[in-house]
Amino acid sequence: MSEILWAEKYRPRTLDEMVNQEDVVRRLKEFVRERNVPHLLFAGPPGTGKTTAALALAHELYGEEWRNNVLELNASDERGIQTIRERVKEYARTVALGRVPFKMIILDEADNMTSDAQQALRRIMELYTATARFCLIANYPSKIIEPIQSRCAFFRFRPLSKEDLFSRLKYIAEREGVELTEEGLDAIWEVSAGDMRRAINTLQAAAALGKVTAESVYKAVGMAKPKEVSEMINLALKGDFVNAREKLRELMINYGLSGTDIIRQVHREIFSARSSIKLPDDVRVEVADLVGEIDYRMVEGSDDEIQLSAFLAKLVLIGKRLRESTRSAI
Amino acid sequence: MSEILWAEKYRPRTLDEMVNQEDVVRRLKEFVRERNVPHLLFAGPPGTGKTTAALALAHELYGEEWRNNVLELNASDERGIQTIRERVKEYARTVALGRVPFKMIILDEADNMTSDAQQALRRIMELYTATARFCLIANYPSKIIEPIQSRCAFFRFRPLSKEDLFSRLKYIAEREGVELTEEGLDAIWEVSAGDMRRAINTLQAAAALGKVTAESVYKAVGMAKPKEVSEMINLALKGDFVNAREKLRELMINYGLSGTDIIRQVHREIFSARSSIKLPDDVRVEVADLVGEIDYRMVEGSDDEIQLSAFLAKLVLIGKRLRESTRSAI
Amino acid sequence: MSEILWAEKYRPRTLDEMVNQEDVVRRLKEFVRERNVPHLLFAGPPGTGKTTAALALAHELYGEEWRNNVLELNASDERGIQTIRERVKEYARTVALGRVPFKMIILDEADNMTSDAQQALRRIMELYTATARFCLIANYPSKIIEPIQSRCAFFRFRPLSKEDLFSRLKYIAEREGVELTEEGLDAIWEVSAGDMRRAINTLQAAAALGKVTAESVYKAVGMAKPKEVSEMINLALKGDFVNAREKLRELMINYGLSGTDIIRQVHREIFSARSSIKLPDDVRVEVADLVGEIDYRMVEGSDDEIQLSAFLAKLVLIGKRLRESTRSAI
Amino acid sequence: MSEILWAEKYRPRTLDEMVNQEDVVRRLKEFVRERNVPHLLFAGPPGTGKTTAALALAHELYGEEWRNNVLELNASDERGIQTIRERVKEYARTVALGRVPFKMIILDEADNMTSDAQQALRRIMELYTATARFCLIANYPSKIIEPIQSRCAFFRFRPLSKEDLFSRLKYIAEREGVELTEEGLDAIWEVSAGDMRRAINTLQAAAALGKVTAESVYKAVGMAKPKEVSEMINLALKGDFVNAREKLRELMINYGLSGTDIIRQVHREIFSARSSIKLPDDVRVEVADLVGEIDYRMVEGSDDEIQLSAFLAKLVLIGKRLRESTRSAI
Amino acid sequence: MSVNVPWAEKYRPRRLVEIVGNKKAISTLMTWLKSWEKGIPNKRAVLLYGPPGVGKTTLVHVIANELGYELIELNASDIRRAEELERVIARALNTSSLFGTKGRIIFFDEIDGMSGTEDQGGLAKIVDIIERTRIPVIMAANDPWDPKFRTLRNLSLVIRLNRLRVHEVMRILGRICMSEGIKADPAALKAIATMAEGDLRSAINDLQAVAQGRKFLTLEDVQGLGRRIREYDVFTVLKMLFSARTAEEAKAVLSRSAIDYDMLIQWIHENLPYQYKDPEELWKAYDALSRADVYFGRIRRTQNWSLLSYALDLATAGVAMARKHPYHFVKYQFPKRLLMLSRAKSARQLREAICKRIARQIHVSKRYANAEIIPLLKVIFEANPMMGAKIAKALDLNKDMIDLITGDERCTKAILKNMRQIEEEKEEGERKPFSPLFT
Repeated sequence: MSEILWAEKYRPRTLDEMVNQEDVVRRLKEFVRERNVPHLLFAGPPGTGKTTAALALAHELYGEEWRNNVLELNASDERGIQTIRERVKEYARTVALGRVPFKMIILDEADNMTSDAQQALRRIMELYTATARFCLIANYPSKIIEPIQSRCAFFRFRPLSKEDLFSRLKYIAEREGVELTEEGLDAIWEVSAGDMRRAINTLQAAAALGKVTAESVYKAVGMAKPKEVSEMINLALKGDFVNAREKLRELMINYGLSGTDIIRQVHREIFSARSSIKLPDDVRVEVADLVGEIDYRMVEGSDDEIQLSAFLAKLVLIGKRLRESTRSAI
Repeated sequence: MSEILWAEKYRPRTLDEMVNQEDVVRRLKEFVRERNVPHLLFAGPPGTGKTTAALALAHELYGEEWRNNVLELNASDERGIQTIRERVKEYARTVALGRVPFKMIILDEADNMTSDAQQALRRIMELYTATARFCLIANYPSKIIEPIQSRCAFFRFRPLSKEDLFSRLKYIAEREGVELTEEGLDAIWEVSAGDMRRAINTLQAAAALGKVTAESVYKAVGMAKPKEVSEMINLALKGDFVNAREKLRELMINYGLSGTDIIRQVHREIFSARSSIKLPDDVRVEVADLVGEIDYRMVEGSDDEIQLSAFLAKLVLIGKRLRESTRSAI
Repeated sequence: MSEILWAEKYRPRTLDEMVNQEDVVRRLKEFVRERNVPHLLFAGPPGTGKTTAALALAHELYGEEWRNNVLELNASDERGIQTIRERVKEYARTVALGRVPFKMIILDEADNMTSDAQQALRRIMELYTATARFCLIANYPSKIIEPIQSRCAFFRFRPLSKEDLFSRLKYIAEREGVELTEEGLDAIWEVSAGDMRRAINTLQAAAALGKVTAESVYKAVGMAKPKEVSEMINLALKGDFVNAREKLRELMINYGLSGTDIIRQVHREIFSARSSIKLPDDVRVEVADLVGEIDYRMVEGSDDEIQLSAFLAKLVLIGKRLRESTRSAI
Repeated sequence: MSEILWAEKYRPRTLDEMVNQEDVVRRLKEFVRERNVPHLLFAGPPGTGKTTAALALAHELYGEEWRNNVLELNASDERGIQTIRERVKEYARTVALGRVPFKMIILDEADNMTSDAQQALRRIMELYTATARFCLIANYPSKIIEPIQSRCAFFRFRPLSKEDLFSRLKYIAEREGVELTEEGLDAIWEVSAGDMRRAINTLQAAAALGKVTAESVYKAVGMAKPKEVSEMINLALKGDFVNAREKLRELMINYGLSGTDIIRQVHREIFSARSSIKLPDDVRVEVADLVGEIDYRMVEGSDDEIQLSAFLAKLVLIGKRLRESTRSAI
Repeated sequence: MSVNVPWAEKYRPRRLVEIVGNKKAISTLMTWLKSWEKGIPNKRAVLLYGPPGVGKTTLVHVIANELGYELIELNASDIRRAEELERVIARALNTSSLFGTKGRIIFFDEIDGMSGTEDQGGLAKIVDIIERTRIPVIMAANDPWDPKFRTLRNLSLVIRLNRLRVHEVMRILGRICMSEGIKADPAALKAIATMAEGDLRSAINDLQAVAQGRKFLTLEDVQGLGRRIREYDVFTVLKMLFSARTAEEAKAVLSRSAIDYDMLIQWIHENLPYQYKDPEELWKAYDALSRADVYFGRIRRTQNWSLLSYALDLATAGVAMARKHPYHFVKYQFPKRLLMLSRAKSARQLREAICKRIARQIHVSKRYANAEIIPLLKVIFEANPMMGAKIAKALDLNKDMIDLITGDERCTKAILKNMRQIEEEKEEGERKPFSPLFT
């Protein structure tokens, strides 16, 4: 038997199955009944059911034909607006099959698009309005430009309550025959920050280790983190720049992580309570500030590895100063 | 509650209905009487009645025929100069119907047009001056290029007074049967910053949640409650970085606020008279400086969470220094 | 008051009428006498008479036939190289009428053309040199590519002297029956920066409000009164951040000024000789640095109010340090 | 003053007329006498007579028939690999007319050709030696691929000596009836960097403004006098912000320079060997970075004067830091 | 022969005995050619390489001539697209020889001059021709070490022609002078030969330039000759950069290197930590490089190339001026990252493929799949091979993909074993496979 990830396996298939977001569900059902949908904007934190709702809506609208009538795009993969235009054009050219006269384009992570790209998107929305409806999904609605917002029916997805999340996790655990303790639940809540997908993923990873306890949850999360991040930071602080940079390259090349991915993990590492990096508070703040500066330079600059190397060079310097001040304190 | 937007429903239809902007109204009525209008430039903050005045003027000029004689183009329309040229040409080609010998083109948010587009617009204004009058609407007249400015009669719209706004909101609330508390009013004033349209929209959104209170107002506009923002700031200043950061994530997740949303609310909070944040003035000043830097970095595209964490980290340092200086002062 | 623009109405029609730019006029008259003109490049600040001179030259060369022999293209025309080539070709093809064997093509704001377009232009200049002469007008000659520069006779237009400007304004005011005060003149000089056209436009706009005083001038151009700006700065330097910020909001709302407008006026104020702001030079330096940073941030799209608050905050810090150093010096 | 370009008018027509590059000329004459020429590569800085020599050689070789036997391709011609393989090959293949058995193909600015195109050229040079000779002209011979260098007799054109240049300029000035001062000559030398063509163009442009002085030379090329620029910088570094700024405005107004012009001249001045600016080299780099930042800000649309003031302000601060560190070192 | 022919052409060797130097290479080539008489040899092609002007093309022509072969030659002046090559070769092989020679040789000259755009598919076609050919194929190139020639090199007998020695060049120059009736001072000839750095052709060109039409050639006559520009290699450039004492010196290195700016930045980046051991220096240099990179980013976004000079100031002078201690020599390294990138190319594609599958199946971005899901899969695969196997099946992962995720051979084996087990159970039980709705 093959098995996809639980987060997918237990994704609600119909609007009725969605247990929370009642307001949203009620309005969407109205659209289904009328077989007419405006452009949609789904906004809310990660893992609150936005994509699920979009897929369920599509399913209910098109029934078995849904695969032929829905195009799924992710803005953080298709950054060039040109690609989006072409795929949409190609897609909208053929007539919608079945009882609904338009096709549906789900654009995930739409708030990752630059405002220029969004302007272009808006034009595409106008151009194909007769044959296609857009469903834009975003974490931060304020990052969607005003003209698009005003073309869309707006749906706000509320954060999940602890209860909703727990009951879902318990339900899954039961079905999968996993033993799940209360502290395990609490730990998952802590690391998932109300993100249902992340919570279920964490549950599955912890379950792979055996019984789901606080311990196994943290262990799973720890194992999932590339250890190279903290190693890299520690090497730099110790003064070993060359090997720290080696680690950096492993992260970028072997793990395929972008500079932004890495700087985020560095940031997480520095502020994590469980981190192996021991720093006095004022130094930690200094590093946080540095991380901010480097992140900014990466956005402005063109070569992430050079920017991150500069970060490491500064860490080497900070490490040296730190050792000196410790010594002089003695 | 009716479906349509109250801001639309209660928009004054005639110049006489406009309660404020007496100067403007008086001059516009003069035009109506003479059935002659120069090109117009309406400038002033958002929600002070610029569009309302333009429409009311059109209505009074053309009477029942107004729809056939007015072309409205706003920022969400395609306003590449090619389009403007074509639509205006097309539109100006047919003779104006009725007693007024010219048609009217209302161009909303004209200050958002690129200066190239404005240059072209200026030409069009000259070309079609016999058959068409332009009414340009702008928040910042200085962003309208000089040659256009000098071709237009200039009208400045003043910000609304608190009294004007409150009396209008109360009037609407009464008509719509909405319960409206005093703190609710204050909160609306706070978030609408004298913008009538925004104030009425907020009222409507908050009313949809029930009684209009400070709580429901902030919820409706997707802003964090000021109290929560100041809590976050206070935690950081007290040195509790971990919980301040927790609070930050809560704000981002619960309210779906982007980093820019939050930093702007932080800014508001720091300078709000009724804020619970107690800071010596010099520290307040330091924070204001910091807020400026962080806002800029996020606008440039830097990662929200990284930048805001860096911000909180700095606050921790400021707080620490503050306590030390107090102690040493003793 | 008449409808048409005074700047147009009082534009000199002949070279003799041009009161300044004697050097230029003398050389141009030489051309007229010889009925031969090389390609011309007119360079100088805005409003110093470049276009006026080009038109006057054309007029004197061709007399009544000038309209048939002059093609005027300016920045608002389509000037892609294709157009230039076609229109110029078309235009140059027909024989010049009258006593002069070539036609004239006036290219306003030539420094705004891309260097590609300029390269093509250079070819055209060579190709049609027998039948057409170009007169290129530019604010910044350095933005004209070298091969074109070296093909043109170069004319530099000097900024107008205060006296020239004043005498012209007084002349116009008299003819138009406008009351014009001395401070009014000074204010126009201040805002027009030696640009004649702008000065006359300002005069006309201020006259529309009645007597031309400093007050009406600043109002007409949508600038804050310098006094108010310096008041804001002084408040901040004195440490009264709250009132400085109040003043700032007043300026933004009352005058409808954008953040950029204000910071640019601040800059002017800080360096104005007649400013009431008393600052030691080293502080002035610091403020200049700051103004640059803030202006840039706003240009990049950061929030105006946040950035200006940050600016005032820094001023407070500077003021404080200033007072402390004065005290410690004692 | 004559209409045509002096650089063209006074271009030597024969090898004998070339006053400098004696070595080169002597050897070229030998080729003419023997009517045998190897492939040639003329290398050297701009304006040292490379093209002149090529044309003169062709002229002497072919006499009246030269137009039928010479193909000149310069940077503005299409010279992609395709042209080389088709057009050039075709031309090289056909038999020459007249007393010389081969044709000549002059490739101006050959260092701008793609290396693909150069590759395609190499074998053509050998295959058709019977009917064609190539003369390649390059500013940067290193950009000519080695296999081609190997196929050519290499001629290096030396930069003109000051004496050669001056005597030529004086000769032209005399013939054209232009008054030319010693400082005028020095200034031309300075801006033309040993480039004869540029020097003559500059002479002509400056002469158009009247007597040729340092002043008129810099004006003609749209540059400030280097001395004035370094004066401004030095004033700022000394802490005299007010006068530095005064100087800045003077430069902008007197020379009609844009902010970008000035900042780029500053950049040149900072690294110029003959500059009077005394700075440690690492500070020089720091200033270059600053200049770049300011340049970028202006490119992004920030106000020129504000940014240049900010630049001077930063210089003042740097100067101050420098003086303090010197003092503390003592 | 006409007097109007350039000497380099006029004195091009016509017979083998006239060729100077490279004796061993010549005999290797001759042996290989002769071996064709006994049937098709192991290597069907020869790749002749060496710097310009050592006589590669000449050698091939002379040998063909002496051994009685007809040459079918294609060089950089010909279009060398795949279909073009095929056509020319086919035609040449089908028409009977006009000269009645015993055979033909295909000669691809200047193969490093193949254009990426204009000669698309050309290289692959040459490889194809070599694999099929029944007649000798000879190729010539200056620099055959480009990775794109790897297959060609493997298929060919690679023969190197060396630069000629100074005395060899002198001998030929002397012969030419004699036949032109010029009395030449040996010192003058030596000067020319030395300057040529082993490039015989350029020496002959120079000789013609100074000596044509003269009776005598002295050392003095040679003084005016310009030395050809041979650029500094990147190692010299780095040494000059890092040892620069002034900003100007550091900036000047750019004018002497042909290396692309992006590439130079990579070299500097790679070698900074070896050059700068002191953390203070290292940070200062990296700060400059990072600022330079910011300008490169701005250039990319705005296409405003006038910002380039600031980027270069920082990357050269900025980096050099970070030095406080005296310069010490360092053995500079090739940018390791580029090696890593090219080595990891297939892994990257594999990862991309995995991410695509995950993204499609569970409706997330590829980026999210890479950063969030793959690490999770690793945990599951390591801890619970059975659960891992099921997921691997659902995602249709192959062995390489699983290996990339686990990074551990043992773990991969365990997963594969479990996958086979599932397969068998399925066959036995005929159980309806799980079919997710949204895939």
